[in-house]
Amino acid sequence: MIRRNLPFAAVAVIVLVVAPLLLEPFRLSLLAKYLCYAIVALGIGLAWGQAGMLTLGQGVFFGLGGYSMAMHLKLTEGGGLPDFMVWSGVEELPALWVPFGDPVLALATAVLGPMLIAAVLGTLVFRQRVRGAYFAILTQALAAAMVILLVGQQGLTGGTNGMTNFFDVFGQDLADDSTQRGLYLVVASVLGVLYLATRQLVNSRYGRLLVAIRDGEDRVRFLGYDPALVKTVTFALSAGMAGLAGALFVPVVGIISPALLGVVPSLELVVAVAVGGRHALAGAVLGAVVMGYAQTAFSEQFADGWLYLQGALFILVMTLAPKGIIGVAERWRRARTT
Amino acid sequence: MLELRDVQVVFDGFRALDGVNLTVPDGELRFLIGPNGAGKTTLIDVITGLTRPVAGSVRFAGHDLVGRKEHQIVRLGVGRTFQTSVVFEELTVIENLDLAAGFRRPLWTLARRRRGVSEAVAEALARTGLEDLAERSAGVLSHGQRQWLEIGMLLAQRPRLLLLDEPVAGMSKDERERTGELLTRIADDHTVVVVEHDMEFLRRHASTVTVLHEGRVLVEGSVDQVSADPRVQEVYLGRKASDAVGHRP
Amino acid sequence: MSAFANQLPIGLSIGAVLLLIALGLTFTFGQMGVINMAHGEFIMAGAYTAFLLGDLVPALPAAFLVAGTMGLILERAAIRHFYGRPLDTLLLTWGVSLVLQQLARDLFGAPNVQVPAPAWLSGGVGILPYNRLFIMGLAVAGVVAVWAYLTRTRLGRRTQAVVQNRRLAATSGIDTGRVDMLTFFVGSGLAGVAGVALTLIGPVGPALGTYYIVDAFLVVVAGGLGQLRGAVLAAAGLGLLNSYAEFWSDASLAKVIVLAAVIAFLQVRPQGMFVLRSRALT
Amino acid sequence: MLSVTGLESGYGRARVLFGVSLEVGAGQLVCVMGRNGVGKTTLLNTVMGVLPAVAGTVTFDGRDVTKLKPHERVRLGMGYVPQGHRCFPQLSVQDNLLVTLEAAKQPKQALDEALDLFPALKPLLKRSAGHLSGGQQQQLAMARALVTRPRMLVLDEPTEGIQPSIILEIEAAIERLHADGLPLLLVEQYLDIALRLADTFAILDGGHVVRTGTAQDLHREDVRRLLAV
Amino acid sequence: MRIPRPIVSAILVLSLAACGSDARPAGDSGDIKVGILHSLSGTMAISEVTVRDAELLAIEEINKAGGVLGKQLVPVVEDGASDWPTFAEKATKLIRQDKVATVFGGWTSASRKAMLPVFERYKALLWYPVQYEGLESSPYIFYTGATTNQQIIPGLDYLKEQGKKRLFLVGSDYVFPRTANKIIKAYAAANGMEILGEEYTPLGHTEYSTLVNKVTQARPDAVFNTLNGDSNVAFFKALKSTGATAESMPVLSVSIAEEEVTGIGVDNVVGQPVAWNYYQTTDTSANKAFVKAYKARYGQDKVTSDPMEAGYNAVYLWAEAVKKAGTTEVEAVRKAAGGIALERPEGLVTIDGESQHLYKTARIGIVQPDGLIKQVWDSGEPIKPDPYLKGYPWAAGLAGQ
Repeated sequence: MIRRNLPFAAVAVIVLVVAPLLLEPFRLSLLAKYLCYAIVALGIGLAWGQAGMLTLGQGVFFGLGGYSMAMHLKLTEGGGLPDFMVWSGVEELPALWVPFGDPVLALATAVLGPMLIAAVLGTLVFRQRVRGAYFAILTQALAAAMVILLVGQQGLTGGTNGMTNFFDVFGQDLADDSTQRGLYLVVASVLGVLYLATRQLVNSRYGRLLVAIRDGEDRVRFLGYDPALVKTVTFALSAGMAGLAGALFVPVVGIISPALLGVVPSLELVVAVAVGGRHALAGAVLGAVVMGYAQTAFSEQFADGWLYLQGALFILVMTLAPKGIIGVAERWRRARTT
Repeated sequence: MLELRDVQVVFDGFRALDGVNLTVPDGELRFLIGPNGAGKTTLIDVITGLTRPVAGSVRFAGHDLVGRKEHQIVRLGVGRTFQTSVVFEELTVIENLDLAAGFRRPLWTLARRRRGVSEAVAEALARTGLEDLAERSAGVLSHGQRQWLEIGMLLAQRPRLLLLDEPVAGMSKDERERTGELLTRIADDHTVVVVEHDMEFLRRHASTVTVLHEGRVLVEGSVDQVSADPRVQEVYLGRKASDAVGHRP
Repeated sequence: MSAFANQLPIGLSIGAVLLLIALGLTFTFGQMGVINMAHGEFIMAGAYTAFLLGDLVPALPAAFLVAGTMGLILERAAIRHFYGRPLDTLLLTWGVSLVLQQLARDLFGAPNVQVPAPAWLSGGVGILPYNRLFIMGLAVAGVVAVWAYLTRTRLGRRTQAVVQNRRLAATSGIDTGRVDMLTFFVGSGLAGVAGVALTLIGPVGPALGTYYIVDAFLVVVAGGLGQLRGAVLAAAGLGLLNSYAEFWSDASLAKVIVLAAVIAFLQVRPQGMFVLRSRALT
Repeated sequence: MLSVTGLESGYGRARVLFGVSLEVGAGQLVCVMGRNGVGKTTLLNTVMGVLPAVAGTVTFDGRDVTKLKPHERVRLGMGYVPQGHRCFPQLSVQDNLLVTLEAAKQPKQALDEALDLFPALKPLLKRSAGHLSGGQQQQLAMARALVTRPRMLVLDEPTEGIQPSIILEIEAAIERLHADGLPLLLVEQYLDIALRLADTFAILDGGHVVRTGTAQDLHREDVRRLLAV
Repeated sequence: MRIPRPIVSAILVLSLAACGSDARPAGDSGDIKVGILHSLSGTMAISEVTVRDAELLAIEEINKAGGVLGKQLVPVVEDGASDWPTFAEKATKLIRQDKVATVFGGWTSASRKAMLPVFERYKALLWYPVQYEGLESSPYIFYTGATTNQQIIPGLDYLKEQGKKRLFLVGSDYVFPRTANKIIKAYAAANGMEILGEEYTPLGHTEYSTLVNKVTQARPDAVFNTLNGDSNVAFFKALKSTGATAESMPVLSVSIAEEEVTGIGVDNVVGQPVAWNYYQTTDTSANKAFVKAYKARYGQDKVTSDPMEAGYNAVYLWAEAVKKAGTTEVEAVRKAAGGIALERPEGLVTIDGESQHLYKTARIGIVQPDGLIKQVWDSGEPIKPDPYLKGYPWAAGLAGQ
């Protein structure tokens, strides 16, 4: 038990103690951003890596969480209408917005909203045995539709601009470096807790069932389980993680906009999971952090090369190392020990 | 216990089952034979909900099975295996069995890690003789071992009716023998329907045999009755077998 | 004609565009089960071919060859190792699509370019301009050509044979690997032709394909895998739905409505409008 | 013409054939027999290259074809009529024949020759193959193999599930091909047909050849026991 | 699940690398670092790269002329990647890590809105060079492009003068068109004009047959076009093929400059009116020099446009303010900037210290067959910037007042 948790503990110490000490606030908040993506990636790792559901629409759930939080932050900045409503000509707060003034309701919506939508969608499609590529295409279309919907409702959502210009979060001044550090610690802890919980889930009977559904859905039916239900629950869990990640992302990065949750960002996260290693939860997390860091580093050095690198990396991973970094590392370790 | 009445299945105008009547009483070990294309696998598909008949009824222990989903039928106590074994290669033998034993658990209790071995799993392990391989991943098993695991998974489900589709196909002689013994023991406390071509196997283990031909039940009876029936000879050896050979074994 | 009635031909012309971009997918996705996310970039390649040639008519065959060859290379170099793993091909080809987009950006520059429409396409009949009629004509010609190819030519027959029964095709002396290659060539080539057609309605840029790829897949999914008549009906249906939805609401909402309709439709017919029924169930 | 030595193959981990050896001489009709599930179809599929051989060799006309792909074997002259009257259901009868003929690079006359053997197909040329009866499909399947102008024909249970009148036609066709000197490897479950057609037979059981002999030997009781219930 | 050791070390290395990149040496004390933040990749790169080029040209010219306060300007260029959060992230990096004296950047409203809290939070300075929707006035942003009363309202005045009373509004679905159209509707109501319809399409939309059907059925005198980028091509192509001409139904555009005309295809927009403050053909001596320098630097086939000129001006205006303040310190520069007046390519511009916008001359031009734009109307004198339209009674209640 101790031996098994040692690597996790080591990483936890680095992330929670070493990083905040070493990194300056700007870099720390970038790292916090990657960790938010890692939470989404964890959900993708669960849904895709473990249960075989390739969801290309996680951005939708991430966005729902992010928008819920953003709406809350907008409402708590000293009364008055949110700035974008003013210039969109909205004169009084839409009824939809009212509940988001309450922090508990806002956070609950951020997590439960995506879960509910995923549950409804999952029930609809999985019962009809829509799966594999069809499911992927549908979720992708969902991401596309979500963006259009958000953009089209400028008075309600801030349109293309999204929402930005937040001042404080739960009473803490966002401009303050200590708030940023605190947010970082919150994100890192949430990730840690979710990672442990997901790992527990994957190692449980439920996890075995997921693997079984991934590798032989029809056979599982003849074991007396309803794969549609199991898949729906799993899809909803991963959606919930994405929603929570979105809610954390907003105060960390200070903006939420449709561009963050469309087809491309959704796919990019799947790429990250594949690069890290889809079959292992640690791979998903690692992939998100590595790809997030690589994107920042590349765009600072040679912006134009980023797409080449991303594309090439992906082609290489899919063809040469389908198990991602974790897979390569494991093979390497095995080669050394045997 | 299992009762099929006038079951018809049509694929694109092709009558795969053409009015099958079949009754399997409790506790019987029934063999289902017939030439290729006779409809044996289709019959099992109909019972387990994979194929929907266009007409007829399928009743099991007082329940009407037609229209129920696969997993619901399993929950009524009907288990099946497939011609090509599908065990979950990434899971260990014991995990495969545990999974099969688990469908009655509520979903949320599945979130707990498996600790120890449940009674049903232990029993299935013992019966199939896979104890030594319990912690090995199913991916490394031999073909015969996979078939046993598959039967073990069926046992772990604790079904009342087992439907086995060609359980000894591709097995070596020794393996066939072991499977036969396993089946006989299972039949002591289960109702079992086996689709099998292997005649030696059939002779050794079958009590009642149903012969299907072109989507209909041709004959039903003991092995000796069936082998002596000229109609069976005809479908196996050719239509004019009796004229051409003029001699019956 | 009333504005309402006008929407009918408009819907059909939108359907024609959808059909053109989806036509190639009925080969690669429908016949071969390959989810090629780079299909959009083959469309883009076709459009840039038209830009380089500066003339529509010679661009049609040229774009077919250019995009087809790109598809051929992709199939041989990568996709053939991925048959039977549709999700992996999806992600792999997405990587390819990123590289192709950046390549286009480096070759042709980030700014959009535009292909002048030939003079004989200016003007129109009623609400439908000639360029729209041309696209509709092209879509009809495309369907007829695909139909004729599949049913009237040796190669098309072979393609059909491989799709209907791969193993039987192999034991009939058909080199299934070559047929795969060819099918991919034709499917990708059709994407190129669609790209040329798109130059008539919009600009040509590195991101051209990304605007159309989701719609194209929806058409194929709704129509039923590999079903030509399914694709035609689905494209027309989605086009009309789009046109009337936009007429009554706006362009944004119309897109959302179309998507919702597809999801709803798949609830009724999870396999699309037309399905190949077969005995092979498990 | 065809020589199979020590052939082993199977599906995945399931081994079905355990060292099967078999000869088909020039102009000979060899009938492979055995009950369901003994490996007859697996043998033919391995001979044709649909399944890879795990061990052993297949030699056709003096050439080792073990590693060749199915279509290459067909082009060398190995015609194949697989089990279950298979055809391309959405192609017309004519297209079914054409696509095979073209793949084998044979002239159009090959089509007429094949139709001469199965005149029943002539009025059906425009029909969708999927709409034919089982017997007609089987005739089509054989005609499809013949348009490749094979130098040897491999047939897998050509009479299975076929109505009696057409069985006679199929039998007659096989006899005529045999009489014309075409070597044939036939899998047949029905004893009477085998008795009438075969020069020699091989009986498979459990993936082994357990008996071989001439057609006369098939009358023997021990041989019959291997085939019936 | 065990995390393999290499992974742990990888994470370690990564974290260290992340801090390592902070340790970039600060510029020589003899230099002044300025940030340039535009989209160099993604959909907006098309437009923004030219602005970056103009800004770099201005920096080169200033350096050649001796720099500012005797120091050379060193540009630090970052890519906003057409992604608003990236703009915020890169702005933070420029301010906190590179410690630049000021930043020139942005194009879309969304990118500006995303950067605004960053500049306000760190009390740093942004120069924003593109016409925009107004209703904004941040103490840490200088707006060198037009606000609504320097572009949209003059455009409406022009249409009114031409006797075009029935308008149809067409725009991309984002904040600028929506705000602009609100102002147009208020203006129309006050000036006896009629708005026949208002349509928005998603960014990047290319299917315009339905919209054009709606427009032609409404038979407006003119169309007011706030479509963005690629969509213009599809829209004008669809419109032109119905036989509509610039004479029968002019389309006044506020987002099409010289740079875009070639992309849309001159034949699709020739004869159509546009509203800006500057054209390549604007007849001032400063402009002749600018066009010449720009072409010499970037190629004879290049054109200059309003946003490029506004970006070019921004650098000069900031330099002037620094000279006046004697320091690059932000608060001093802000204070010094008010009232600075310079003769620029578009004519005289003056910084309005209160709103931090410029006094600018409005100009209506017509697209010529050679792709350039010829001025046909101007406002006569520079218009005082009024981002909240306080000086227009009909605009009362429009928002933010």
